[in-house]
Parts: sequence; structure tokens; C-alpha cells
Amino acid sequence: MSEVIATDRPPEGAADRVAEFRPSLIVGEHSLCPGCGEPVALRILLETLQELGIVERAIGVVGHGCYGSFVRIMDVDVLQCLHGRAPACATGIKRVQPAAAVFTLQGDGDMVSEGLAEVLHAAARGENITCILLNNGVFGDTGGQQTATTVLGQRTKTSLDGRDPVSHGHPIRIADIVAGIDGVGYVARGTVGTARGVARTKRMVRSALETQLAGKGFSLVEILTMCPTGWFVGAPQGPDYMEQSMARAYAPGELRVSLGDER
Amino acid sequence: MSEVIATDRPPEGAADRVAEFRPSLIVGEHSLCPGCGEPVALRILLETLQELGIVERAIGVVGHGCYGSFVRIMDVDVLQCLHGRAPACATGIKRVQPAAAVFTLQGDGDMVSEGLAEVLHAAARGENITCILLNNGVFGDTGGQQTATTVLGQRTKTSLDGRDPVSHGHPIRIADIVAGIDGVGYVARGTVGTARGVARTKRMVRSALETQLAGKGFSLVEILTMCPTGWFVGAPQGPDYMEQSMARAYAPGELRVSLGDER
Amino acid sequence: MSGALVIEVERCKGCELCIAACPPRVLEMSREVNATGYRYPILHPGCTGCTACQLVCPDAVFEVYRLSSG
Amino acid sequence: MSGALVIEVERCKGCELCIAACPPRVLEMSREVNATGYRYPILHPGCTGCTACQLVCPDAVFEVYRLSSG
Amino acid sequence: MSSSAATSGLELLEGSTAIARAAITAGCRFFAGYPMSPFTGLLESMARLLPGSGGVCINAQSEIEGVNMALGASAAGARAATGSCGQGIALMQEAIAETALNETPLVIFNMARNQQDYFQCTRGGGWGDYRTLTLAPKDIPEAVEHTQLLFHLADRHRIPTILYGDPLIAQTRIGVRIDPLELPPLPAKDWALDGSRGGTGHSRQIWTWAMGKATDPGPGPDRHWQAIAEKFERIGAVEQRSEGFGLDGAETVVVAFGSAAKFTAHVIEELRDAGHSIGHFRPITLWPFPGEALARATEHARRVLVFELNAGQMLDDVRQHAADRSAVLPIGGVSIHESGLSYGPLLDVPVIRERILAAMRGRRRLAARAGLSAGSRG
Amino acid sequence: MSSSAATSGLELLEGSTAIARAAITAGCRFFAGYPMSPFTGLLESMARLLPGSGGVCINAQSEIEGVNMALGASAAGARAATGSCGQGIALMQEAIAETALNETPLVIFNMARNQQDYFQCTRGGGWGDYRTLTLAPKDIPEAVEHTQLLFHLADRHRIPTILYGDPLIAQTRIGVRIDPLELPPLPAKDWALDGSRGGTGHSRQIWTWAMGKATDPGPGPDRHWQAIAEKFERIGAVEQRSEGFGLDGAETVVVAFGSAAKFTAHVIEELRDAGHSIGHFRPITLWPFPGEALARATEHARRVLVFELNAGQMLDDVRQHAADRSAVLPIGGVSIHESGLSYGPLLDVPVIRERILAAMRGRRRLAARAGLSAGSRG
Amino acid sequence: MEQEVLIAGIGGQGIQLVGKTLALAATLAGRHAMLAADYGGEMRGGPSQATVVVGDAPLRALPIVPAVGAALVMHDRFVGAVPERLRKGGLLLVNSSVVDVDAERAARYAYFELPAIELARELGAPAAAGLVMLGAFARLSGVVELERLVEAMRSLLPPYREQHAAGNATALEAGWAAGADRSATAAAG
Amino acid sequence: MEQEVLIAGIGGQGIQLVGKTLALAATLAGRHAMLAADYGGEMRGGPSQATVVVGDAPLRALPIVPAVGAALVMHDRFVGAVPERLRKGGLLLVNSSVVDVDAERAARYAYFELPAIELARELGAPAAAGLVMLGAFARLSGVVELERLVEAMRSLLPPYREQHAAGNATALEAGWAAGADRSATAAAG
Ligand SMILES: Cc1ncc(C[n+]2csc(CCOP(=O)(O)OP(=O)(O)O)c2C)c(N)n1
Ligand SMILES: Cc1ncc(C[n+]2csc(CCOP(=O)(O)OP(=O)(O)O)c2C)c(N)n1
Ligand code: SF4
Ligand code: SF4
Ligand code: SF4
Ligand code: SF4
Ligand code: SF4
Ligand code: SF4
Ligand SMILES: [Mg+2]
Ligand SMILES: [Mg+2]
Repeated sequence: MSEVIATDRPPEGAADRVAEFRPSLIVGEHSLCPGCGEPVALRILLETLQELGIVERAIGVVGHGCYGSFVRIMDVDVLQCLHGRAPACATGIKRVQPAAAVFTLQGDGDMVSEGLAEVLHAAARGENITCILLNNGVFGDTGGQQTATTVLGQRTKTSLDGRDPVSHGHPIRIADIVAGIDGVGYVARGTVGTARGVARTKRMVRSALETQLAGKGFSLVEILTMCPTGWFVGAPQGPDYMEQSMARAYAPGELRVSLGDER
Repeated sequence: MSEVIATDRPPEGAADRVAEFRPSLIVGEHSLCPGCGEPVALRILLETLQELGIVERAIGVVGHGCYGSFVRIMDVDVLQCLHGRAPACATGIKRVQPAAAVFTLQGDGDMVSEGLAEVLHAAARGENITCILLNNGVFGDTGGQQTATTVLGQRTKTSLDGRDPVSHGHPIRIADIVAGIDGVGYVARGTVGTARGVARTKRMVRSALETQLAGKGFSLVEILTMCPTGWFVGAPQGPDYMEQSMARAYAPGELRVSLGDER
Repeated sequence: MSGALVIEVERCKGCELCIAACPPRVLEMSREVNATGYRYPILHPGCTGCTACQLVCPDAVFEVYRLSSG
Repeated sequence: MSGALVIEVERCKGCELCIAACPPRVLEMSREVNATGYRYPILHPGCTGCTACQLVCPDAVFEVYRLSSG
Repeated sequence: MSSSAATSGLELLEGSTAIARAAITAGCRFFAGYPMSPFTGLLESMARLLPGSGGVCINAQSEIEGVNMALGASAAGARAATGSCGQGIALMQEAIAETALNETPLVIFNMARNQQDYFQCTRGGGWGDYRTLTLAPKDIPEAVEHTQLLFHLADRHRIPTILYGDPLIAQTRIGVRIDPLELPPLPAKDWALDGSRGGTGHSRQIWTWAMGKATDPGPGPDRHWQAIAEKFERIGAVEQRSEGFGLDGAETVVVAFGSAAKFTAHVIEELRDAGHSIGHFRPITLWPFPGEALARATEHARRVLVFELNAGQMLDDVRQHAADRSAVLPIGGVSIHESGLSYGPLLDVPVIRERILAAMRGRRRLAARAGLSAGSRG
Repeated sequence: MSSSAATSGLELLEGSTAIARAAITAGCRFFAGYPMSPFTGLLESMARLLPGSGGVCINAQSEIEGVNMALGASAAGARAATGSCGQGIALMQEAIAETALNETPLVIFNMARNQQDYFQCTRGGGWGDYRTLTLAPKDIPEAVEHTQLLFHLADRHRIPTILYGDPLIAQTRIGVRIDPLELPPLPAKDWALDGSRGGTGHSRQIWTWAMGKATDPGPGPDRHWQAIAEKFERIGAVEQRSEGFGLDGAETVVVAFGSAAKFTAHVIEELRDAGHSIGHFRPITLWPFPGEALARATEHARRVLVFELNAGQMLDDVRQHAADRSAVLPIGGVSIHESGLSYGPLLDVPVIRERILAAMRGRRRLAARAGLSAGSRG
Repeated sequence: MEQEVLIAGIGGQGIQLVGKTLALAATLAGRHAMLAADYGGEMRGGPSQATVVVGDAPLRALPIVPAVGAALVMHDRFVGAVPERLRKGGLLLVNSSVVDVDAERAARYAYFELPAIELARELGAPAAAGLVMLGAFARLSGVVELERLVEAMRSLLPPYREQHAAGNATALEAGWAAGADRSATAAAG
Repeated sequence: MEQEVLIAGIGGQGIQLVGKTLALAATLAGRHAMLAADYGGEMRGGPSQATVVVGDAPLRALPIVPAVGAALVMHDRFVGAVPERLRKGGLLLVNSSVVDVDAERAARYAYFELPAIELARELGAPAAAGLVMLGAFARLSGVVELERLVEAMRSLLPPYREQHAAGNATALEAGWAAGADRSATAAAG
């Protein structure tokens, strides 16, 4: 396996391009850490908007976290909102522009810590919006402290010897809670640690947006994303670490579906 | 049935007093409406503190609602806290006084509307406190507007034609959500519309406090209480109305128990 | 078993919850009103001392006795 | 099926996620570093054009082709 | 409605309802709020009236939800409002600052319990350099006008604006006419989010840090916040509003705002009739404080008496702008109704008259006690 | 630690850690906060250090949770604190006002991103008549002292107190000594809740409305809030702190606070060495603003230059207290680091020197542009 | 000239409804009216009062009305506040079914009384005693015509209480009639 | 007299660690030290810089240090800021493995260079180039003794990286040794 194939230009013979670098809706470089899962989630979200043909009526509401900087590179209308309040802002937008495809992009700190009330009230209202949660179990942006979804035993800067249920409490399984609330149309949990996970998560994002377009109520996709920096592991170890910690506490899969089962 | 028995003084012969007017911990008259269920809940809570012998280490944290005025008449240490934040305040108290019996007294508006995040985070933290929810499905104190627990179809001043899921969303079953959160020791739902309901609810309050005393984590008792004023029904109709609306949406019973089943 | 009550009529707010709660139905609302204008319960024979009225009353109007000789 | 890649090595941040993700294991990290100091993937023969590398890469380094004559 | 009422055009409306009607007349199409006395009536009126006018009213489950919903609706181009009082407005501080810094117009109805929230309205407890344009109507008819003006000014300057009401305005019922206010036209909201520019490289963005898109960079926080500060300075210069009477050469000038100014004006008319040299000055905008007008009004005054139902908050502004700072004396004070929900006994004509007369007789010390001052010399 | 360091007593500590150590030295036993730069380091230090000192630190799940937890812990008698910056402090406004009005001591660490939150600290956006005693240290050693002083003052007056820090104080590392501050003893907290009086008819109560118990009535909101206002007036008179140099007869006085004052002092020392008649005045307490000292310091000044890194907030206080209001000129301005998280290029010795010299050359207009003023005449 | 009237009684007597009816009737008649806010609750047995001001030009009255020219007293428990606020010589109309005013005090006012509860009971509308008083007051004071009162009363009734309209109208009419005969209401005073 | 030193490079080169080691070493020596806050991230490839001030009395230096008396430049990508901040005649020590300073510029300073990467690689501690530079700088400037540097370095190592202690110490020593020989580091400049 020593021969090296040239990869500096497209192949010469007949060939189909089956995967682009990234969707054209990403219009600049992100500055996130090596091995971060969030840019992968952004890509599949924007690809899905394009595939559904709803780019020109999409409005995003982005919270505070490392993904917050995506506001500079995503070529859709965006309200960068206050930490935790995206579902409330999205509600206001959707109610005055019912034809828009309104989504939020939030982290676990944003949605499950600071914004727990807002997301649950929006869900119970059956608000026709789609919330995308990038769950890495830490406040990445502020350097790796414990959030409401940090799994037991995980070391963070505010749970130095690992999250201990007695002092630091238990993680909240937000997707499970939301799935149990009346008014909710779609809830799923995916990961971006493996190629299969990415492909499956993309289908979930599509289902969530379709649920909104069909007026079937609130939809949520919780995406488990790697944060090697906040987990204090090497970038290559991200997916494995995720598999062994977060993905055990938070089982991937569809938790609530209300559209006919096209898949 | 026309003979009328004198009731202006105790009977003369040998007799046991089997029920007092109210526990000695209630030291004044409340000013709540005729037929309100909240004073009944207060009574059983204070009786239970006495029966458990924990009056001198009980600290209450009371939210904003009609029950807020109980602060004047309950003879235990009380922090009257901000609307919705009782579980957070109770956390601070309990952490610095672990031997105290710390309880909150909150309404549905207080706990499930304004304070949803605080109660859920306290539950997930497994905080050793007992939260008492007086759920009447309306903001009673401000005159009967829709809360997060108003049942579908109920008319309130902000859902004039009845709560409609499309515009006003669905009610939140808070006890069910809390029962599903790790770190929770005891969750139950009772009513005060009937004598049996009152007696049963009192046992629930006792179990909740015992759970706290045993250090088994967060406990919640949701008590369905009549609010004839906010429901726009006559006081005598309160219990029936409750039976047919709230008690259907919110089934009474124990939802999570972690102490040995002494009962 | 046989019971007796003390009813503090002046504290009553006339909500009638006790009336429906009494298993033998021996409570009835008065015709007269108390000083704040509310009708209040009066007791007819047959009280069992079950305390149901006291349990449901929001206004602490009842004290219940059980007579030792049934 | 047989595939080909374009790898924009200058965008790579060396996280190695693509290496583990490639089913036939035909990607390997370079010895050299790019301008910002990161090692990057190089391709050995055997690519199937499955797009796994592109799916997992956070930095949009890959473009994947499937050769028509497999 | 009977023919005479139709002729007079008057309808008997609770203040809250009158304001709701004015808001809808002004084009408000989204409202979200959370009950709190005495704001509750406005929320209820909106819930009753807005759906029938093509709008949406949401009984939010918290003030934070409410204000952020309104922010969202406004970002999407609708005239939007929220409201509360005291504690509820405190919870909105973060979002109010946000709307100022990301330039989303927003109208906030602070149907306050009393006048203790002057600082809250005029300085705010949000973050960063921002201000909230605040109108303090003296009664319901003026509140009806102010409500319409606030929607206009919010859009015109892309700022948060506040109506500082109180229980007397919210809960009194009067015969009133909801006449649409004539206001100059405004440009279309080409900044509002509707998705339409997605994929063009010029999609829209609302962001406090104003970083822009990689394809369409914005100024970034340093330049953007400087620009915001300059904008507020401009607004501060052009939007000052006040009124007064008897100011020409008056020896004593009384300054008061909102409902309280109705009471002081009443007293001062009496005193003028009795021959006293006294005038009345009422800031209509609390921010921008009508400093220039006050300076002119107090040029010849020997004393400037500040009557406000709090421990001395507007005092800060009066001290900064009265011609002679050392002539300023507080004569108001904290006064709370036993319910905790409205004014106490100080809002009373004889009490006010006595305080003014005492100050005019030179009993400065007594009157000054009401003020919360940081060891000032003034 | 090596012997020389032991001799010098200096430890190299990040400002956040030094403050955490000072807080623990002062007896802080409960801390709850939510991450936000540059406050995060303090939270992390507390999480690291407090459990080993018999205390509790909670990484709260929001600022609102954090401040209310701290309020609860304090109500139960512990020295308790919380913190954040800007937006996070905005979210705490309701609770900060509450602690002032229900008299629960509380220390709030506002590790701010810059100086744009002067109004937030000194006026607040809470509700009602209250103030927050605010200390603005100029550097880490002073922050270590101030931290201890704030716990003392919070308990002594039963009020909320604020440390107004910034990134330079939070994130710089210096060799510093955490010496316990000598402070007078305080009475026991007989008001704190511990349950012990339950059932006696005199159980304790902490309640903003101070209604008391039926068996032990309180003053109620009217009298209680008047008493609170009077208390703040007293505190305002006795707790003013400031320092200065070169003020005797100085023609120009520069006023600055916090870290910025370190820079202005540096420049003014240079200018004085160069023979200019210029002095420096630094408010140490922002509330109570040291108005009397400023008035004295500016008695002979021809100009009073205010350097603050915002659009002109302390200006309000300087205008109220400088001997001659019309001599006051803002020379600071909004200046933000491109990260949005710290100061921009204005906090620089040559820039400050140039602005002062320009003002001294009488270029008033230019300098004044930096200020956000409400059409003042001053 | 503005006419102010204080209506005082206890919760459950419909004090606020009487106030609203009067203010609305005046508005319907094209006059300017104000009903001052009330901060007490409307709890049965608690104090309840309403103040209405009516005039022909935009009102100059303050929203807290310290002194009134007329008072309508429905219950003796809360008659205490009246002397503080009713101007000397003002119109004082009391519900003599439950209110006793001593002759000395009555002499200070233009005093009238009406056994409103008995009257209402006779009309078969026992809950409408307040409207009987209002009818009489309107006639005595000339503040507004009977038709306007009836119109206002009807428009204030929620749909589910429309069955009370007829009884209420009768009550207003009976009061109006009683008010016509000044001597029938005027007491010995 | 206070000594200020600017340490500049790119993320991944351990710039912050070098700064901390120096400041801590000075503190351990009983001196007053300050390490100014840095607002750039520490992202690999991004700019990274640290400024340390050392003195014998409480420092008068401001927490943003505009001008320094010495600079330690680890990477040429970010050498740009140095001339703006380094005083004329100041000590300039560059990592000649990756930094090229033209003679003209070098002449304005007390210029030294050290092939720190090569040196570190030779010592078997390729990641410790920064510490090699620091050792040399300490010797050249006299700011702190070698033992203090080693002590500081050790106490900054987290437990799970203790295995690096020996290599790091060697790197500091090698730098210290190179710094002794002024001519060995001094370039032609
Ligand atoms: C009110 C408020 N509090 C705190 C912050 C600081 N803050 C910014 S990003 C962030 C962490 C967000 O964590 P998460 O949402 O999980 O995103 P991640 O960085 O992990 O992707 C926090 C706490 C803020 N911006 N606003
Ligand atoms: C921050 C804040 N918002 C609003 C209020 C106003 N408020 C006081 S009581 C109350 C209703 C409480 O409803 P609930 O808790 O259900 O109690 P109930 O009156 O029904 O017993 C509200 C909204 C407040 N006190 N504080
Ligand atoms: S800190 Fe974590 S979430 Fe943030 S960019 Fe780095 S890896 Fe991603
Ligand atoms: S409004 Fe409802 S909850 Fe409040 S006192 Fe009346 S009945 Fe009880
Ligand atoms: S004690 Fe029982 S039986 Fe007796 S009156 Fe009460 S409810 Fe009826
Ligand atoms: S339940 Fe109590 S308050 Fe209600 S009617 Fe019976 S005695 Fe009276
Ligand atoms: S396309 Fe598939 S086979 Fe080819 S390099 Fe990528 S992952 Fe490997
Ligand atoms: S996944 Fe992407 S960024 Fe990571 S090593 Fe592979 S090509 Fe580079
Ligand atoms: Mg996260
Ligand atoms: Mg309720």
C-alpha cells in the first residue's frame, strides 16, 4: 500500500462527481477545531435545505456556541439570537411568516442548559419549527465546562474528577423528553461520528424539515457531535470516545414520527 | 332531615377530637376565594411537617401565585422567592444546610410556565428537595389566563374560545416528565377535590418528604387544586369540573417511588 | 360510629364543598348568611365523624369529634 | 466500483477522521505538513468512491468521483 | 353604539384596551406577553383583539420567551411588541439590549406598578451602550397617541422603545377615541429576514456583532457598536419631547412625569391662580431626557422641585440639565399601595401641594429627605 | 513552593484564581455560576477550589439559576456569590433587585468584557428603588482586596455588591499575595433561615414585601421600601471611595475607573513630569459615586476629562458632581477587540495621551464626539 | 362642570357593574366619562368601590378622585370612607335596607334613601339592588337618561347572562321612578 | 527596572507554556512577574503570543504591554508585530530554524539566533523548541536562573504528562548553555 494516487485534480477519464467538497450554501471557511463534529452537521443541514428546494424560504436562528460562527458562512437568512432563546425567536418568525422554513441551530449548552424552558414550551406549543441540537455534552465555546447533557463520569473544567451524580446531577435526555410531549411531530437522534451515522442523520434532518413543511408540529433532531477539545482527547479519538460515552447514554434512532413512514 | 344539631361548641359527653380546624402552624386567616383548593394543600403540607417532627428544620420557598399570601400565615421559616425560581433558591438553601427539610410551594404558572427550566434542572441534579406543585391550570392570581398546564378546550382570558392546540399548544404533564428524569426519588400526583383525594395526597406529601429525609433525591408532588374563580365556574362545581377536565389530562397516582414501599 | 362537629360559621365562605363531601349527606347549607354574607353548613343527625368535611374544607371551618359511645 | 478523489490538502486540519472512516482503508496520513502545520490524507489504490471520507470530514477536504468504467 | 356616542366618537375603554386598539391601529401584528398586574389587561386585550385583525397574540410562558418571540417576529418584518412591568421587564433586559444592538425595532409596554422603574427604562440593565426611547404618557388619550408614535419611532430608528405606563393608565376606564396618528411614511424593511436572498451570497443576517457573511462582510463589533452609539446620540438630540406651562420667569419650577405630572399640574394651576410664581415642566420622553428644554425652563428659577414617586431617579437627569444644579430639590418619594401593586398615599393633591409650599418656604432639609442621592452637593 | 517565593509570599495566579482565593479567604462558602468569557475562569477556579474549603460550587445551568441559588444560600446564612458578565448579568437583574429589596447579602462578580456596563452596575435594570454597591478595581491586587471588602459590605448592609472586573483583571497572571483583609466584626445573621423558629409564632421570613407573619406583622411594602431607600441613601453617604493624585490646583482633571484608570494614571504621570498642570481622579466605588471628593478635586479645574471605554455612562455621574458641569468633556469611547470579548485599540497609552493633549489644546468638539449624551448643555 | 360619584359597598353587591353601567351610559350619551381604577379585590365581603366622573368636555378630573359631589352607599360596613370624600352639600343616596345614617350626618348632605334590596326583591330581581339605586341616582342627579342606562346595562351583560336583562331593566326603571319623587326618597334628615 | 519580553509564534508551538514557565520561574525566584492576557485563540496555525514582565518591586507595567525590551520569535509568520513593539536596541532572539531576519533589521536590535527546532530534535524532545529558546533567553537576559525554570516547568506539567519532564529539562539546559556563549547565538547582524 505504498503507491500514492494523485488527488490534486479531478480524474481524467469519464467520471461522475458523487460528492462535492461542500454545499454551495457554505460560503467561507469555518474556524472550528480539528475533528469537531459541528461542521459536519452544518453541511448536512444545508445540503438538505437545497435538496428540499427551500433555500429561498429558509430562515435560521442560531444560538451561542462554537457553531455560532457559522452565521458568517451559511448563505441563508439568519438571526443570531440570544443564548438559549432560539426556539422563542423562531416562533415569532414562523408565526408572522408561516410559509418560511424556520430552523434553529443550537448546542447542548444553548438548548438544554440555558434554553431548556424555551425548547420545551415551543415543543408543547406544537410550533411548526425544526430545532437542530448539536450535542457534544460540553460548553465547547467557553472551554469545556459541564452542561446539562454531560454524561456521568465525564471530566470537564467544572467537574474535574468526572461528573458525579451526587454533586453534579444527572444528564438530561432532551430528545426523550421532547418525544413525550403532545404537539411534537418528529424527534430523532443521530451522530456524525461515522459515515453511516452522517448519512442516517441527514435523513433525520430531512424528515424533520418535511414534518414542518407538512404542518405536523414541532420537530427536533439531536445530533451527537465530537468535541475533542472540550473532551480533552485527541481529534482522532473523538468518534470512539463518543461511541463509548455519549452514544451509550443517548441511543440514536427515531423517537417520534408522525408523517407516513416513507423510509 | 330537618333536625339541626348544635355545632357551636364541642360535644359534652366523652369524645375524641379526630380533626382540628387546622394545624397550629397556620397562624392566620387566608384570603383566598371560596372553594379554592390551595388552602387544603397548605394544610396537609403543614400537618405532615408536624407529623414527621421536622418543623424546626423545615424551610419553605414560596413562589408567586395566590398561595404566595400563605407566607403570612405559615409558621415555618420561609423565603418568598421570585416567580418560577423556587427550586433554584431551594437548592442554594439545601446545599448550605443539608440537614434542613427544604420544600417549595409553587403553582402551575410558577413552576411549569415561568420556572420550567429551574424545576427540571433541580430534578436532574437529583437535588434533595421536595417541590409541591399546586396545579389549577391557570394563573389564578392574575385573573385566569392560560398556563402551560391549561387543558385543551379550557376557556381562559387568553384562550377565550378554549385552549386550541393549533394556536395555544398542548398542556405539559410536568410530573410525567420529572418522573422520567434520572436523579429523581419520588413523583406523585394527587387531588384535593374529594376527601379521599385529600387523604391520599397527604400520604404522597409524606412520602416525598421522607424521600428527601432519606437522601434519595428530588421529590415532587403535583396537587390538582380547584380554582373556581379562574375557571369561571361556581365554587360548588369546582371538584366536578376538575374531575372532568384536569384529572382526565393528569391521572392521579404515584409515578416514581424509590423508598421501600412502606404503604 | 357517631360523630359531632364544631362549625365556625363565621369563617365559612359558602363554597359548599363540604356538602358534597359528606358521605351520609348530613350537611346542608343554611338559609341565613354570616357576617360576610355567606351561607354556611348546618348539621343534621347522622354524622359518623368521618372527617371528610374537615378534609375538603378550604377555610378550616370544622372540628370533628367521635363520640366514645358509638 | 472504483473511485477517485480530489483532496484539498491546504484545508485539512489533520483530525484523521477520514482515515478511520474509509472502509477499504486506502487513506493514510502524510508525513509532510501543509502550510498551517497539519498532516493530511494521501490516497492509496483501492478507492471505491463510497464517499465515506467526504461524509465524515469536518473541513470539506474531499471531492469524490466514481469512475464510469468501474 | 348609540348615535350620540357615534357622534362624539367616544368609546368607554379601559386604558389597557385603548392601548391595544392603538397598537393594532399602528399596525402591530404580533404580540407576546406574560401576565403581570397591571400589564395583564393589555395582554388580555391583545389576545381578544389581535387575532381578528390578522395578527397573532401569544400568551408566552415567560417574559423571556415573550420578548424573544417579539424580537423574532420583528426580525421577520412584522410590527411586534411585548410588555410586562417591574420584575418582568427586568427579565427582558438582555433581549432589550440585544434589539438595540442588532437593530431590531421593538415596542415594550412597561405597564409599571409605579414610578420606581425610571432607571430601568432610561438606563436599562442590559449590556453595552444602548438606550431605550421611553415615552411616559400622562393619561389614556396620550397613551393612545404615544403607542402609535412608539411603533413609528421603533421602525424609523430601528430601536427598542418603551411606553412607561402605570396602573392609572392601565386600569382606568374613560371615554376615548382611537384616532390614527398622521405620521410620515417609512422606507420598506429591506433588512427583514424572509429567506428570499438565500443562496445569492447576500442572504440577510441580524447579528449584534455585525460580522456579516464571508461573501458580504459586516463592520464587526467595534465599528458597529460605535455606529450604534452615534445613532443613539443623534436620536438623543432629535427626539426630546416635553411640555410645560407657567415657565416664563417662574421662581419655582416643578418637574414631574407620567400620571404624577397630571397631579402636579393640577396643584400648580391652583397655586398660580393663588398668585404664586410657579411653573410646570413635564418630560414626555424620559430618554432622551429633554435637557435643553429643561435648561431653558429653569434659567430664572430659584428652585427646581422634582416630584417623582420613587427615591429620586429622574433627579439624576434633572441635576444634569437644570440651569443651576444646586437649585434642584426632590419632593417626591417612595409610596406604595398596600396591595403592592400601585401608588401609595403620596399621589394626592393636598400632599403634593403641601410639599411644594414647604419647599417654597425654604424647608429644604425636610423635602430633601425623600431623595436617594449619592452624597451629592447639588 | 520554593523558598524565595515563600519569602516574597508571591504566587503566580491568574486574576480569576486570585479572586477565587480571595473570596474563599473572605469566607465565601457557596458559589454558583454559568460560563461566559471572561467570567469563566472564576467559575472554574471556584469549582476547583471551593469543595476543598468546605464549600459548594455549582455549575448552574443558567445565570438565572445561578443567581437564585446564591440568593437561597445567602438566605440560609452562607456567604454566597455568583457572577457573569454583560448578557449574563442582564439576566440576573430581577434577582439582584430582589436581594436588595429583601435584604439578602450577595456578591456578584461582573467580570465584564469592557466598560460598557457602567449603567448596568450602577443603575441596574431591576425594579424598584435599589442600588448595587460597585467596586471597580484597577488591577489584580486591588481586586483581591475588593473581593474581601465586598463580602463584608454585603453582609454589613445586607445588600448586593458588585465587583466590576474586566478581561485584564480576569485573565492576566501576576505574582500576588492573598492576604486576609482586616475588617471589623459583624453581628450574627439572626435573620437567616434555619428553620429553628418554626412553630414559635416567630418563624423567620425573607420577603420583598415585608408583610411579616400574622403573628408578627412586618412593615409592608410602603414602609419597607421607604426604609430600603433610606438605607441606600445612608450607604451612599458613607461608602464612597476614590483616589487621585496631582489634584491640588490642577487645571485639567482626568476621571477614569477600573483598568482604564491604570492607563490614564500612567499617561498623567508622564504629562506631569513634562510640566503639565493635570491631575487624576479615580472613583473606586462606582456606586456610591464619590461625588463629594470629585467636587473638591475639580474645584479649580478648567476642564474635567472623562475617559471611559464606552459611549459616555460615567459621564452622567461626573456631570452631576464635578464643580462645574460645563467643564466636563468625554474623551473615551466605544472600543471593542475584534474577538468581541475585550477592549479595542483605544486602551492604549499614545492614544490616550493624544486625546488628553487635544482636549487641553481646546479641541473640545472633536473629543466630545465620543460621548452619548442626551442633548445636554454641559 | 364635572359630576363625580362614588359608589361604595362590599364585594358581591355588583358595585363595579353599577360603576361601569353609569360610565358607559354617559359615554353612549356622547358625554365624557371616567371610571377610576380600583385596587381592592372584588372578593365577597371585602370593600368594593367605584368612582365615576362625567362631564361635557374632556375631563379634568384626576384618575384618583379625592373628593366627589355625590355618593351612592350600598352597605353600611364601608360607609366610613364616604364622609372623607363626599363634599359638604353633596348628593348622598343610601341603600336604607342595610345602611343607617344618623340625622346629624345626613343633614350635611342632600340626603336621600331608598330601601333598594326590598324594592329589588319585590321586582323579582334580588341581585339588582345596585341598579335600582343607580336608576334613582340618575334621575336625582340628572347625569344620564334612563334609556342610556338600559342600553349600557344590556351591552355589558355577557351572552350567558342575557336572561337577566329584563329584570335588570325593571330595576333601573323602578329606581328611576323612585328618583322622580324626590320626597319619596328624601328622608326626614 | 522591569524587563518585558514578548514571545511570539503560532498555535501549537507552546507559546503560552513558555510564557507561563518564565513568569512562574521569576515568581519562584521571589520576583514580581506578570503574564499579560492573550485574546487570540491557541488554535494551531493561528497567531499566539505572550508577554511577560519581571521586576523586583510591585510592577508598574500596564496589563497590555505596548513596548518590550526583549522578544523571542518562534515563527516567521508572526514576526510582523515584533518591530512595532520591540524597543530599539532590545534583545531579539529568533528561532532560526524557521525565522529569517534580514541583516538590516537585525542591526537595530541586540540580535541573537538559535536553530531551536534542530537543537530540540537532536535532544530527542522535538516539541520542546520553545523551552530551548527560553533557556537561552534566560541566560542572555539574566532574568532568571536555570533551576527556577526547571522547577517552574515541572510544576506546570499536568500529572499525565510527567514523562516529558526530563526531556523538557534537557531542552532548557541546552538553551541555557547556548545562551552562555553569546557569540554562539549572536548572528552576523
Ligand atoms: C446569556 C449567556 N450566557 C453565557 C454565554 C456564554 N456562552 C457562549 S457560547 C457558550 C457555550 C455554548 O455551549 P453549546 O451550546 O453546548 O455549544 P458548543 O460550544 O459546545 O458548540 C456559552 C455558555 C452567552 N453567550 N450568553
Ligand atoms: C417575573 C414575574 N412575572 C409575572 C408575575 C406575575 N404573577 C404573579 S402570580 C402569577 C400567577 C401565578 O400562577 P400560578 O403559579 O399558577 O398560581 P395561582 O395563582 O394559580 O395559584 C403571575 C404570573 C410575577 N410576579 N413575576
Ligand atoms: S471546542 Fe469543541 S465544539 Fe468547539 S470547535 Fe472545538 S471541537 Fe468543536
Ligand atoms: S383565583 Fe383561583 S387559585 Fe386564586 S384564590 Fe381564587 S380560586 Fe384560589
Ligand atoms: S364528619 Fe363525616 S359524616 Fe360528619 S358531617 Fe363531616 S363529612 Fe359528614
Ligand atoms: S367547605 Fe368550608 S368554607 Fe366551604 S361551605 Fe363548607 S364549611 Fe364553608
Ligand atoms: S471514497 Fe470511500 S473508499 Fe474512497 S477514499 Fe473515501 S472513504 Fe475511502
Ligand atoms: S477528515 Fe478532513 S480534516 Fe480530518 S484529516 Fe481527513 S481530510 Fe483532514
Ligand atoms: Mg456543546
Ligand atoms: Mg395556577
